[in-house]
Amino acid sequence: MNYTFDFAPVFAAWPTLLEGIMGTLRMSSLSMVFGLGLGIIFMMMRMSGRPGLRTVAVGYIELIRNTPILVQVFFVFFGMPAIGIRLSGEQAAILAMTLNCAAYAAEIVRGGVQSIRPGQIEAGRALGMHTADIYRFIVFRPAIRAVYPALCSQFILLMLNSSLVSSVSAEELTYYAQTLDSQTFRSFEIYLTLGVIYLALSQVLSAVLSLIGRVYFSYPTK
Amino acid sequence: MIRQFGWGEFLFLLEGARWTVVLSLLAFTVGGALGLAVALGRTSKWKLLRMVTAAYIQVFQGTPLLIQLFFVYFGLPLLGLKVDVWVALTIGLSLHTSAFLGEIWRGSIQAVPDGQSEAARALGIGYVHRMVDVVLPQAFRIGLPATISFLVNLIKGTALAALLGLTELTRSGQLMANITFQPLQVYGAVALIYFCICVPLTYCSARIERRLNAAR
Amino acid sequence: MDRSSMSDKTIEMIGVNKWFGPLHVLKDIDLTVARGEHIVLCGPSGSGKSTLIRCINHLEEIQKGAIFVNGTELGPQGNNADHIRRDVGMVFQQFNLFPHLTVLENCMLAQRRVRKTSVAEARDKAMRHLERVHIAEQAAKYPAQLSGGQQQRVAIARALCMDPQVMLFDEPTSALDPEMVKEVLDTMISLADDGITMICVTHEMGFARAVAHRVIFMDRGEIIESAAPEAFFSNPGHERTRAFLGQILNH
Amino acid sequence: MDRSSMSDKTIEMIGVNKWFGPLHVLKDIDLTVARGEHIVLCGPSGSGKSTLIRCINHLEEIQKGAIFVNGTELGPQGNNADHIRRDVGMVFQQFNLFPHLTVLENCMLAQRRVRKTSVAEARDKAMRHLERVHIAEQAAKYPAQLSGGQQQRVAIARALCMDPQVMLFDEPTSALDPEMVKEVLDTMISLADDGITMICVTHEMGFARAVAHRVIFMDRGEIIESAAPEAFFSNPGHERTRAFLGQILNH
Amino acid sequence: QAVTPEEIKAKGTATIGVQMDQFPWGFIDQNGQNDGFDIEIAKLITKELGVDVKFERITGQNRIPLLVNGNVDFLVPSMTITEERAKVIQYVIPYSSNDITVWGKNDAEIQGNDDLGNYVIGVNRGSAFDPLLVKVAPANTQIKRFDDDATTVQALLSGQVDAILGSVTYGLVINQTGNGDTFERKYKVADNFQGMAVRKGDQEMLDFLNDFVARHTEDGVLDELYKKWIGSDRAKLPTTLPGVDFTGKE
Ligand SMILES: Nc1ncnc2c1ncn2[C@@H]1O[C@H](COP(=O)(O)OP(=O)(O)OP(=O)(O)O)[C@@H](O)[C@H]1O
Ligand SMILES: Nc1ncnc2c1ncn2[C@@H]1O[C@H](COP(=O)(O)OP(=O)(O)OP(=O)(O)O)[C@@H](O)[C@H]1O
Ligand SMILES: [Mg+2]
Ligand SMILES: [Mg+2]
Repeated sequence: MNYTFDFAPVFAAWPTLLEGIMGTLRMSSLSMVFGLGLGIIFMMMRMSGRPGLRTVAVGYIELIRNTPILVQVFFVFFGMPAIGIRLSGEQAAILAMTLNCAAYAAEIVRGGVQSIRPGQIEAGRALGMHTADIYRFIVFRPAIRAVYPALCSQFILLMLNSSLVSSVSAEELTYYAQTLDSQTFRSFEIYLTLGVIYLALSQVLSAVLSLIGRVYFSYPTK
Repeated sequence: MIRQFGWGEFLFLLEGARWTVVLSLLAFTVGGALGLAVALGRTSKWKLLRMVTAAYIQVFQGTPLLIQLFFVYFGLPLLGLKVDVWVALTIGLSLHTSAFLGEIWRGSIQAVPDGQSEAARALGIGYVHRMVDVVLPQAFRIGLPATISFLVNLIKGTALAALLGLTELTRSGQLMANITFQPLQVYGAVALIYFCICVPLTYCSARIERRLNAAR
Repeated sequence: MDRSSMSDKTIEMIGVNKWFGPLHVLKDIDLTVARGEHIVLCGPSGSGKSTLIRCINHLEEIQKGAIFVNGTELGPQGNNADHIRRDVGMVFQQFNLFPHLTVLENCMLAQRRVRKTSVAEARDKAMRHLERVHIAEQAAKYPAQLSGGQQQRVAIARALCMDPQVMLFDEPTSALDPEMVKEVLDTMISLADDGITMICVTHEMGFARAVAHRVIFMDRGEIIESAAPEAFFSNPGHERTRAFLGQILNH
Repeated sequence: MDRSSMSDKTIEMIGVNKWFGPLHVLKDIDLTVARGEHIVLCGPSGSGKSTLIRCINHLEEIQKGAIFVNGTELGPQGNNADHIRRDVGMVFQQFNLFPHLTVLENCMLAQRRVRKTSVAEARDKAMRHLERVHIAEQAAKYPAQLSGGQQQRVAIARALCMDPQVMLFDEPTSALDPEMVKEVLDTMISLADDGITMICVTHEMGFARAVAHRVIFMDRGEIIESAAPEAFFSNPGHERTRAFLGQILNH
Repeated sequence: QAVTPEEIKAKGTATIGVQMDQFPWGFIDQNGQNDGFDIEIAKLITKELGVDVKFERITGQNRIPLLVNGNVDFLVPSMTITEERAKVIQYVIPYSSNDITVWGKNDAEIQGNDDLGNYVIGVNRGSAFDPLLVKVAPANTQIKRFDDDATTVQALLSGQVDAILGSVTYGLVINQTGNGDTFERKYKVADNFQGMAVRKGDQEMLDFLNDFVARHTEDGVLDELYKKWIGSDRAKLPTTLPGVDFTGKE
């Protein structure tokens, strides 16, 4: 091995990396929250009885799921100024990731809703409750619980994929790391550090998500 | 003279798309086989095997594919192991794929009711046939949607092979964008091609899903 | 209760027909249930018993005929369905408790959302009914922590919290372990003593003998026989009824 | 069958103990079953009935004691388990048919994989046993297309295809609709007539009266009472047995 | 791991790293073939060696690791010579130059480095422009970094940034996309000398390429090629730069 590792320039840049970590966390957590919300709306459209709504939702979901997030972020960032909407790199990244996350979340949550036994909905109806209330108070919690692991891994994937948004100058971890790379050429050290940080971030994220899950879904099941 | 984005440029993208397809097939076959092993390890009765595969999944699910590829291709030579691009891609993509599929399939295997494998055990059927004949066919059905949606992600994820110098679809798009300076048109076309590669998959999966559900 | 005094009709089904696709599951059903009457519905699997009672609170749509509950007509499109469901409680074979809510919350949810009752009032009423089915001490538990019999009693309490005038039971004991059947039947018998109107799909013939005013036998979507329990068991009028009784009583 | 002639021991459990974590579910079980003997096992929910019979074919490990089947000792680590499972058939409450295989394939799978029988032979034997449980005409269907009673009869045929010397039944009728109970019980009675050794967990006391040589009552992991059916029902020796019989016979 | 011209001759092919996303230095032509200034030079080198050429398409991100790991024999990368990079790889004397220029909206008042602080400036990250911009611009300058030249220029055209700092050849692009009226060349920031690169320690290879550049500067071949591709005259290039060793001896 004729390469000598030198982590000094990487560690010297820790404030930048920290800023990158914050950027990654900020952008991915906002997109998760908005994406889940929007995803639930698309899921309801997809499952609704109205063919029009259903077609729109299916079209949206398939369009987003089958094209790369990189392209999506490009269109938001470079394309939307043409119609007069100019978003900063970070705003564009959050919007694109939200749109992306929504499509996946819609499908995952739909799986959860379909796993709810019809008896649950019937019980709500037999008690005279309205459809909206039935979804809100009876269906959602068990449905999301049923698919929570899938949802969490989608979130983690989203966090990892957020590295792609650096291409529109959204300032997240990979962005700073690559900038650092172009200044120090310590590629191995930088990528190694980056790998460790992402691994740590995904562990922390999955711990936080499972904690949230444990609190929110604390009711026992058989 | 810079070029306009036209038919010839589109063909160039298609050429790149060929690699995308090859890479996806490669990742899915090798990674799929490895993923099955990981899933079986995760559901094994030996605690040690369960722990090892759990750690494997944690590590390879928890780090971006970009970084895995970087290390296989640029890192291993530092240890004196010079690897060919295709070897590196196979290793990198398979590690990534197997971790995700392993986890998805573990879930599906565990979702097959215990009664099924108990009934097989009660009939004296050994592990291999119990899995092949009884559990896996049922797990397949359960895991199909998640598998397809991962596969669709994987197809787009192979774009990272560009780091290793392979001009696949996304990289072709970047090259074209830098020649024509019309990124929106180029990336629009790139998205379209990805869409055409992925849609048959999601479509098939929806159909198989519907058929399996009807048969239930 | 004297049968002749039950002039007041709670439920009236007139010429009710229902299809599932090509399958004709209810054929010209005519049925009148008086206030306070207790009806036991039995018949072979697939004969349409569940479908019949599910039509009453519009969990299923009917294609022909008319259904009146307390004099309100239930339209085929489900107009008035919400109105009627408040008067009709239902208990399912699979209990269908909400697994993410405690026993108490299960009983409070519909009061809060449908009747817009205050929290305190809803809790009071829930506790009253939970006491009545002897399960008040489990109010803070989740359904999964209860035995099947306890779950079913909670389901009964949950329905009662809406002050229904009619209770529908769809095989309430058939998903229960043998020892738990009794505690649920006892609860139902005590309800019956209160004079509530009841339609119960069940094969517990002991229960039918004890509380039913009428036993109705269905087969292939039709009401074949309808008689007081003594007559029904001792001297069934139809061949099919006899065959059926032979099957379920003989083992 | 004359009890004294049953000197030949098929199953012998000696001082068997089992824990689930801290929970002691089987406490010093001693049980000897003679060749051709029919045993009915009953007791409250959670008393360890299922666990007991599942230990016999090593679906559960035991922590103390010894189990012999046909003279072969079943080691605690499950040595000989595959050997023993060939002699012991099992029928589950939930049928556990393989949903992705047809009825015929369900019956052929283990013959092909375990006994390495040829396809033709396996099919022959499968059809013979399917006929025996009167379901041969459904051979090409999938389990989901059958009623519960039919599924359970297929499950019995599937077990019989392995030519077991002992059949274990774990509440084979309790997931069934009332009318289907009879067809399954009839099938089991006809098996009993053939002289196969049977251990059956059930609360169908009519069945116990008809075919059992011995009824065993378990509570909290112990065998409380073991007697011939007449004695068991007419004059149970223990308070707990009496209380239990009171519960399940009284409604 | 070292390669020498002799070894390359023995192998019969030279593996050369070239950038293919740097119009007009290196790009892919209508027929899908590599073409451009760098490509012609690389072909000239292999012609002199008498071997076949195999192009390895490199990117700003992987070119240095590919060279260091021995995946390519040397680079003809239109890569700016910088002191930092010279610590990791061995540069050959400059063979071309590319004035580093600021392009901006007509109404952006940028005359010199100090004005950059008032605007949002885009730059191609991974290129040598990025560290340079950091160095010359006031500390409060808002810098937006993009993946490659195309997206950097696109960021200017779509108004996401007010000005960009980079190659003089961006002007070709801005004009040809029909935006010549809205954007203009602001000022030249610095010279930018570009060099081929070999691994540290590949002394024979270095000597060969140094000689190659010197000879063809002499005979005007490089000038001719530069004129053909870049459209302007090639400046007179230095053979020494502060902080960078071209001899491989220090
Ligand atoms: N949602 C449905 N779609 C199509 N057919 C249905 C549906 N629900 C019930 N059926 C059919 O309608 C018929 C009557 O069903 P129903 O559930 O009312 O019978 P049941 O008398 O309650 O039987 P069981 O005792 O098995 O509960 C059956 O043949 C059944 O298969
Ligand atoms: N896998 C397990 N892990 C932990 N505890 C278990 C497990 N299986 C059974 N038990 C517990 O062991 C005890 C005996 O269970 P078992 O299933 O043998 O009872 P049973 O007599 O068959 O009851 P039932 O009539 O309800 O089927 C119960 O308290 C049960 O909760
Ligand atoms: Mg029913
Ligand atoms: Mg049991």
